[in-house]
Amino acid sequence: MVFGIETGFGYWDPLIWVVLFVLMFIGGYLIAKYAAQRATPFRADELESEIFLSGWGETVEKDLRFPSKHLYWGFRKALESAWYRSAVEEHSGILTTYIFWIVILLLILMLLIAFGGAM
Amino acid sequence: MKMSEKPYELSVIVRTVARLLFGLILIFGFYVIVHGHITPGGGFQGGVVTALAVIMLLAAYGYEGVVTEVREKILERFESLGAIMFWTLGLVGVIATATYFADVLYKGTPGELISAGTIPLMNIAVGMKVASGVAVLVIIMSIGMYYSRKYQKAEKEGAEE
Amino acid sequence: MNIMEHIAILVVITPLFGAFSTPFVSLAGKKAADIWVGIFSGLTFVFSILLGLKVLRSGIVIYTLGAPEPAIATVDYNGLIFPVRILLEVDALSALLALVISLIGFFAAIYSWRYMEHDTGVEKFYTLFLLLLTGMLGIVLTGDIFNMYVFLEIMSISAYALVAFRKETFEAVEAGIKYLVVGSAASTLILLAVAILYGVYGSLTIAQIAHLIEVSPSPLIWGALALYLTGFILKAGIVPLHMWLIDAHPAAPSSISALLSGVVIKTGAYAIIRIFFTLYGVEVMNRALIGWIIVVIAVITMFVGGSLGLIQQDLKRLLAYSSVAQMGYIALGIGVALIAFNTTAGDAGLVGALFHLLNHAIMKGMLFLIAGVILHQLGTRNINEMGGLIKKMPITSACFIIGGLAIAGVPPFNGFVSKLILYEASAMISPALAVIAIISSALTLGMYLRVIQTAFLGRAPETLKDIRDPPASMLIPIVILAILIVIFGILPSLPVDSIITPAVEAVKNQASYLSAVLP
Amino acid sequence: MIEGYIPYIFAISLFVLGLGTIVMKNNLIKILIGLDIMESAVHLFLISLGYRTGGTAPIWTGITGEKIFVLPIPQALTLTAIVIGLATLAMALSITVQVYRHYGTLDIREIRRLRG
Repeated sequence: MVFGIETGFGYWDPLIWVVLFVLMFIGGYLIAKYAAQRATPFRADELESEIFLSGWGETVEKDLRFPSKHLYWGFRKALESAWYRSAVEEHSGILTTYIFWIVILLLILMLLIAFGGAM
Repeated sequence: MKMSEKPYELSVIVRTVARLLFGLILIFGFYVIVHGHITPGGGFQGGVVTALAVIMLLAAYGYEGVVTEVREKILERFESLGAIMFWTLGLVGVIATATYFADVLYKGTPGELISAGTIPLMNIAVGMKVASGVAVLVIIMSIGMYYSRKYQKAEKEGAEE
Repeated sequence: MNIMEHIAILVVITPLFGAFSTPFVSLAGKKAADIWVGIFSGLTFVFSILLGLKVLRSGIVIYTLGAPEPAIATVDYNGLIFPVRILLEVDALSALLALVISLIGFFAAIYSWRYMEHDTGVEKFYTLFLLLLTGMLGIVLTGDIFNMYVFLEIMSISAYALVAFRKETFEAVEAGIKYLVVGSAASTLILLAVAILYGVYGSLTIAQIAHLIEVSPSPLIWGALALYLTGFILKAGIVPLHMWLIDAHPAAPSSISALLSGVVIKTGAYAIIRIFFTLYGVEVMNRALIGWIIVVIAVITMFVGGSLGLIQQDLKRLLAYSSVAQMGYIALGIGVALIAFNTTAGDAGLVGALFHLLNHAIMKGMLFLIAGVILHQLGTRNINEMGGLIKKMPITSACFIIGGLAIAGVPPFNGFVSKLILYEASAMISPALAVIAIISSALTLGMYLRVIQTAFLGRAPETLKDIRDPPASMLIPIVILAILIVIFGILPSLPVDSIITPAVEAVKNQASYLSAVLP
Repeated sequence: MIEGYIPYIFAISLFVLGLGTIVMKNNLIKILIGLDIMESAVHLFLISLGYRTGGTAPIWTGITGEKIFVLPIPQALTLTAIVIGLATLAMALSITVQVYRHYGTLDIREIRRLRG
């Protein structure tokens, strides 16, 4: 049974990837286990359990969750005004816009292909 | 003049003429369907003419007047039956060891009514489908009118109270 | 009656008969209609497999309707013989598409059994469903441009009706009318292109027109190409004509969404491939120009789909944007194959495009089915209202995570393999293309990670207490598709060598497509 | 020889007219009329492709001797396209009824709850 596949100029073998992934997973798990054994146990109700943020004691709610809408926050913030606002506005829900784009694309393709399509 | 009891109906002249013409239009539609292979026309055109008979009744009597006489459920069955007939006539060609849609039945002399193999049968199937399909279509669309009339009536009564 | 002899037409007429017999069968109750539709979509799937085997074994299959031969001798032109009859011409590409369509169609039919149990008018739903299948199978199997248009309209009209099926909701109605108006505008453009080609060459058979274009290319055909391309770009949901897709795919019932996103838009991609490589042929056209047009559109498509999908709150809308992005990948492969035809890059582009087409059909079909499960069990599509689903419905959640990671191109799933092939093919043309493709893939990963993190991991809200995995008839199609994703990921050479490579050979070998019909 | 081109000129004008209608009008019914005009333009184009001067309808009439028929294939194509156009139009009008029921208007500038 052949697992690999030629990809143009490369070669991809999922089996090696899976084996490596499993090996590294096991390795990482063992290291974590070992470290947990060696480390000094965590003592609650002491100074160390309090969280300091830049020197300030911070009160944090119990179930701290990373809200998923913050994923790719930087990307979205960077493109907020340049791209997202106009793109969302463009999908206006007005039928005329949709048809307008058909006409625009048709004209562009007509100009490009009708005058440059032939070899 | 007092308003009619049935506001969806047209005048008595229109209704009478529609009743009279109903059979004639049906017969003309059937004629166009059956002669589809030797004259201009065929299943689709004849089917539409046949459906026009129902549409005319709809115009004259309104949805409420027609829906008691013409059952759209039965027409829907007829539509499916027409499609199945067409499909089966195609399959006749396969069974006779030719290909799908092959014209394997008795060909006859060109220009006569009983000729051209399966083609007139297919015309009848298509006519059945189109006639019932178009009729159902218009009946179902007129349900919208029926409801809007009902809402208007309800609104008017609500306003009077 | 030898079944293998008539296998090509059986693939098309089996769902057609199922469609029109369902109203009668449903008189015996909904259960009977369910079984009936299951039987007919299953039969279609079996026939597609048989057709594929026949094509792989004995080359292109020609099936003429109503006569033994497609060609007829003319009286006017001194007995010159040329094909005039309606025919089906099935090469490996068509067989591949037919296989994908009937596979997803079969699973969607089984899924619909329980999914549509609360809806009224299920027999009409099933009729339209099977007509949709008929239309798609007809498009990919026919060898005649006007029939392609007819089947396209059968498919489109059923799709309009199915999108607007839940007419009690404003969403379905609004999406339906928008889809209908833009879809029929595109269909009219396609019909105009067919009419122009018929006017120039007096024929409708693809092989005959291709032959005549090779012999005497007329300037009018380039206008027809532009019309064709606009029409099918819309049908394929490629930017800038993607907006109907974003509205329509979420509005349809989920089994139809799976079919629409999984395979209906793929027929547009199929038609584009068929028109470029077979109908026009790469020799007569300015490959560099047209290829770059497609590539530019593809790059824009990938970015738009990926970036706008990132900000969606509605699960099905997010999946629709992801479909747009993935159609961009397929278009990228086609464009690369046009620019670098018959080189390593071009071949890799075609392999990538077709493999991604297959993979995306499986992945997006499964993801939409899962979105339907969530809608069915939870009654919501808003991602923010979900949470902790992996504890409540473990099998469904595992399948979604597999599908989401696969579509984002995470190894070792199948999406990674096809995307890798496309990256390398496009990098051979221009490294910038590969960079944009990888960025877009990262955006896709972002949107799926968001869904996985919010909806499946984390804590369940109080409102979602008694949520369970769906009934078996909804779960089994999902699980089988998930298993296919893993198998195609671990063993990519299995599908590539057995079905993708013959399809690529068929696309490249225009001469054999022509010589199969022409006397 | 401008006479031979008159049907094509008409067809193209109709097509552009229909396209203009669906781009510029805001009423849903008018947009559907525009679509139908576009379709009719293509039908006219197809029919005029098969026309031969002095030709009669391509049916078997039993009259012997030299006769010119117009080309039957474009007529068959047009008929099929008309049937498809009818189906599309019927579907469109049915959905339009539903749109009116939900939105109370046919102005497409107000039928825009799906966006973004």
